[in-house]
Amino acid sequence: MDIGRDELREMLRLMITIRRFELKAQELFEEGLARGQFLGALHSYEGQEAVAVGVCAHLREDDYVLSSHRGHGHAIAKGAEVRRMMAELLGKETGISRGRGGSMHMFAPGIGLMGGNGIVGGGTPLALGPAFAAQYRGTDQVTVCFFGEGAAAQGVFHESLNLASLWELPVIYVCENNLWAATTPIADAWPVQDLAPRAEAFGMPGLTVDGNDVLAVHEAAGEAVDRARGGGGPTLVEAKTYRHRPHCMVIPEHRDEEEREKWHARDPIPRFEGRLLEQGVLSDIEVADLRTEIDAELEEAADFARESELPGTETIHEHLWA
Amino acid sequence: MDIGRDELREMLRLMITIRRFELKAQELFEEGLARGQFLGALHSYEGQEAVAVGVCAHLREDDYVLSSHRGHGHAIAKGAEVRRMMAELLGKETGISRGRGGSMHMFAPGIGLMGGNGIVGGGTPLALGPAFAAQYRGTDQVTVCFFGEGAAAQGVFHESLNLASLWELPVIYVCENNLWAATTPIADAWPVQDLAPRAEAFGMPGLTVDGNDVLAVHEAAGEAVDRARGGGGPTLVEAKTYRHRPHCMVIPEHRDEEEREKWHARDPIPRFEGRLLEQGVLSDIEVADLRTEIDAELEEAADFARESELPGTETIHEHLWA
Amino acid sequence: MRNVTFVRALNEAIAEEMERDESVVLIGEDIADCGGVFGVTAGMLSRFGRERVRQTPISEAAFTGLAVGAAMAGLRPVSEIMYVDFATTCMDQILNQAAKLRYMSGGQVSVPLVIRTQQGGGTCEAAQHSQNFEAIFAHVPGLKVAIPATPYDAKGLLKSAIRDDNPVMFLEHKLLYEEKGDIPREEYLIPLGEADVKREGEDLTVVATSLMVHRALQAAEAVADEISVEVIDPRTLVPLDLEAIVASVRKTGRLLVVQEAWTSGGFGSEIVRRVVDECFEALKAPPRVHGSADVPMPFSPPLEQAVVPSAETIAEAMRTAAA
Amino acid sequence: MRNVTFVRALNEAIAEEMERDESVVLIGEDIADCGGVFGVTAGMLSRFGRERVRQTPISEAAFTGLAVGAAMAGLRPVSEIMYVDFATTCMDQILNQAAKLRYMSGGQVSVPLVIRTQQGGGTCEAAQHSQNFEAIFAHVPGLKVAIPATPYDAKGLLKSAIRDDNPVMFLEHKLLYEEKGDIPREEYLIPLGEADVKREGEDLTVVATSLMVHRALQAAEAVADEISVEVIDPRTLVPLDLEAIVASVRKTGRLLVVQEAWTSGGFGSEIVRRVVDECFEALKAPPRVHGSADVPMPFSPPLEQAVVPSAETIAEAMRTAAA
Ligand SMILES: Cc1ncc(C[n+]2csc(CCOP(=O)(O)OP(=O)(O)O)c2C)c(N)n1
Ligand SMILES: Cc1ncc(C[n+]2csc(CCOP(=O)(O)OP(=O)(O)O)c2C)c(N)n1
Ligand SMILES: [Mg+2]
Ligand SMILES: [Mg+2]
Repeated sequence: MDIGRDELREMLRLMITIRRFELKAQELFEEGLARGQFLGALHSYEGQEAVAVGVCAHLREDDYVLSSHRGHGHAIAKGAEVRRMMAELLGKETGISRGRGGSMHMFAPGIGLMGGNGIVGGGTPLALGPAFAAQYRGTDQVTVCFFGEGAAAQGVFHESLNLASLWELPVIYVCENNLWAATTPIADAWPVQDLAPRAEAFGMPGLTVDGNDVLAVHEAAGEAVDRARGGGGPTLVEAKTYRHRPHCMVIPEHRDEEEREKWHARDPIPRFEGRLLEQGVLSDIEVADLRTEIDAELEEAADFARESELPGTETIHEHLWA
Repeated sequence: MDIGRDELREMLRLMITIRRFELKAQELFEEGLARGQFLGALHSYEGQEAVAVGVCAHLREDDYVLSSHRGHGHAIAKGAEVRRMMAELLGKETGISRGRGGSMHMFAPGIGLMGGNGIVGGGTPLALGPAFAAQYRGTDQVTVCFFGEGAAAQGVFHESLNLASLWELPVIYVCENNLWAATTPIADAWPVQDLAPRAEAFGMPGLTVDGNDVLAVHEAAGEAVDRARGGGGPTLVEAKTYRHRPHCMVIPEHRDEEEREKWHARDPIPRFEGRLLEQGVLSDIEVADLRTEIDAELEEAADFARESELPGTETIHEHLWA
Repeated sequence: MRNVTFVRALNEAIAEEMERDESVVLIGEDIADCGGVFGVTAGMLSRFGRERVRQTPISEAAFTGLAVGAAMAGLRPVSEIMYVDFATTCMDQILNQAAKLRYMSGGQVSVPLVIRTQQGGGTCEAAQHSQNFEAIFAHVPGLKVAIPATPYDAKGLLKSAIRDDNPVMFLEHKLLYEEKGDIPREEYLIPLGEADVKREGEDLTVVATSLMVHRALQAAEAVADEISVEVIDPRTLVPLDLEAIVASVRKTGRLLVVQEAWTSGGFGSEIVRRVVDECFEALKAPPRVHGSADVPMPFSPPLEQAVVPSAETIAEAMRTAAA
Repeated sequence: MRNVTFVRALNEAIAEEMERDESVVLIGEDIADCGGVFGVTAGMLSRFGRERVRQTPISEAAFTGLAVGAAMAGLRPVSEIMYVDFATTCMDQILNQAAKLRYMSGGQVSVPLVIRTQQGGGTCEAAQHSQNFEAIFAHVPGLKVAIPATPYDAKGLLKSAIRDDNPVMFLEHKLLYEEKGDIPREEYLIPLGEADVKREGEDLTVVATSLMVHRALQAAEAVADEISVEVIDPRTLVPLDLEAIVASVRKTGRLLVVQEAWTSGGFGSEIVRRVVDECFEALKAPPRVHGSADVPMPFSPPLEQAVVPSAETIAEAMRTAAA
């Protein structure tokens, strides 16, 4: 593989950080429940880390990402501050969206993170915007839109593919096909088992990739990002993956054991880590250090979140108007 | 061709009736203007007669049609009373929708005409309904949805294809591709020049047919209707055609002379009529009689429309609630 | 009488109507296998089968359009939009199609459709999962709007809505599903368009809906020794039982409308308009509306609480309105 | 001063702002080659080129979403929805995205977007081409709402809307495009949130918007010898210049709101609510709203005319309100 050691290490670091972030997030959520405080819909990205990391590895700080309701991984991979994300989950003033957005609405425009979305498919037309702005200004910025296979049933997604293709916009649509939309299996949503034909029907390339193999994702995304940056227009990438957790904290597990085990065996983190060790890119000690480093960062982030102030109720009217 | 003489004559009769209906409609519209009365958006079906007639030839009275803003041809082909359609254009109580709907909203549920639509693409999800009802009740009724190539850019159209395919609904989507959406050429709307690939991307058959050849339309529609009736699910049919008139009465012509001449040379009516004469299905006299018969019917219809009463203003609240 | 939860009452209403009428079918996201994310359709799949309990892809526009078309064709679909916020993705099917088809056809078709959804804040789900849109639906002619506050009302109104030949927006509240209340053992219906006096009083008429009925009753209790508050729940906004409201205002001379929707341009403003139109002379004080602050719902727990009317802020509003 | 049509005034506003600011781009259906079906963007293509005048497929949701996203990225799109009725196909982009993104992000992003569209009846285009949705947009926090009645107001408000850093719903009227009026030769702007007194009077305050301003002025003339009517045009509903309205009501003691939107649940009800809230004691008679009948717009010409307020019915309403 033609990826440098530091970049490989960084990809592994981000994947583990996402995984650990979700564990901490659940811890904080449960602390909330213990206080009788329900902290909203929390959608875990565990299991899908390879997608966000493999894609965002190609992005510059001035590239854009439109995220979904399951967006923690996208934010971390795009370079968001973990401590401010954690504070957001508790609705603190120090949160990445000043506590106004919560888990589904993390914004960091300074690094091109243009927000998650509570509306399934809601990000797909928004993503056309920064892409159009870049094209209009003649910059080589690209925009990535992450969404799930459930969102691919939304009409606006198709309108967006059509317009992206027609105007050759520098946008990459990344479908994270984790086989389930809440409690609805893909068999009840997709009459055809791949998304690529839809892309082709709109005249844009469609790639299908193993979403649990970060290097495979990295390769496909690289092709798509290069095309967009080079003025070659949009690409649709479907990454086949799986979420390890139930749809969100409050919805009970509904997927059968067997399926879950099958996918856990393909967990993207051990797969990637094993490969790096095998090929001597990293040593056991280096990986251990990495994990300690990450754990420390997340402990600190959780404390920062816990200790930060809540916004004052007198501020409810702030941030509405520019 | 394996179509009986009477049916062929009936198809020609309907095509000419549609053509003449539109001419009368424009006459009435201009009479209105002369009175200082603007009678709304009038969208002529002239040039596309082969599509409605070729498709509806396969439909029974208990089959359903969901029409568009350009729906006069669909209504006539489905068997609507021409005089009541004419009265509708003048907003008369005797109109097919009691004057409440006008040109874009002609309803005759008794013959399965479930209305035109003022919203481009608006009929595409509605069509799933009667199709679902038929499937649920176990009847072999089919539903046809007519829409333009411009409507094919609407998200809801894609949601509808997806659901129709997924649930194997007895619905036929007929795209009348007349190359223009108001003043927007298809080149500014479709990145790919055929619609069939979109159908296939949703796992349903997509057919492309010469929309100015009523027999070609008849054949393709026959295949689609048989499939739907037999429980084989939906089909998407794209009929390539052309409208002879500007988008509607008030919008000036914007299409170049050459393109228009090319298509006028392929006018579906002379084409079909010539073929029937050539093959001796009909004689010159029979065709002449047919035209006289149709002219008489439309004269009568126009008089009926002119002479009918307008609804009383005290009735504005009627027909809102069941 | 039986004491049941709101969600149970809805579930019974649906099951009873499905038993009664073959033409009733269920359509929506996640309604089959898990019985709906709020459990309203729990058990329907095993009881009525996949033919009648149709779980859809995430395509609100398509399945709402399907439901409208199926209703035109004679079925009585009960569709579920998981959160009212998502109705923005099928507004054409609701406002331009369902609401207008009958009128545009000159009365030839009807749309016997119930669109169930749930509204409101209180779960820290932020701006796109906490809205209240009753004012939007009630503004567009052709839609009936039901917005029940108790298990008893929920069951009786839903059964009537399903039997109604017009499209009905049936607006539940996410915080009320576990609320308990008594309902009769025998079948009953509540006609659309009949208000219910939830508490009698002499000094101030409070019109409240959905969750706000409960908070208004708490507040009425809290101010009981200062003000005798009458709490009226219209239960449906279209049709609206204006007579009941006006009769109460004629008695008390004072009006406060409490709604969870944004104060500005909510249905409370419409109630104020109709009341001043009908019995201005009977008003001893300015009629008021107490609703949510005019901002998108913030995620942060204390902010969310500060945005929505509470028993405390309602009590304050009662004192102002009664002054 | 120059005497120009409403459509010309809008056209000049757009052209001036595009000259002034490279980041202003136009997006919509049929806006380039034919200059928009109502001609508002006529000449823009030849003047500013295809890069800045983007004609779209019939995909309101996609191009509105694009405009919102482009605004977040720093452009100032002016998009056109051909008829407000079609906004139902992109309500998510308007109500859930444009209106909320800034707040949800804690003020980090802004959406400097103008969505132009046109409303109203009068052309026999029936129920899906004749609606008035200002009450819907004004109810949802985060959207500014402009609804001009004259060429002068249209130009000055549109220029301000384009320079505003918030999403603005700019609501034109299909019957006003050919209306003529004087505008200054030199550049001018009209701030959002300033009402204009279109006619001064002593006995009755009439608040009217869009086409209804003209009909209210005709009616005021017709009743001039019975009633001295003051006609106020708020020009924007969000922000609303309540002070101007209240000041007038304090003077006249009477209020009539005239709107083309359906009477029930329209913005007129909100104006009544705020006026009774602010100056109930100043009211000598019940404040009234005169709007369209609560029905989908019928196609039939005499029915359409009967549904919408006319100078005659407004004059009648003035007599009632002044009684
Ligand atoms: C328009 C809309 N419909 C429904 C929902 C409720 N909802 C939230 S997440 C979700 C499932 C989404 O599935 P998918 O797109 O595959 O993403 P995943 O959760 O699998 O990551 C649903 C139905 C919503 N938020 N928005
Ligand atoms: C949602 C929506 N957007 C825009 C319009 C305005 N409009 C009416 S007809 C039309 C063109 C439709 O083109 P097409 O679907 O190809 O049908 P055709 O007119 O060519 O028969 C447009 C843009 C509309 N009625 N509805
Ligand atoms: Mg999924
Ligand atoms: Mg066309």
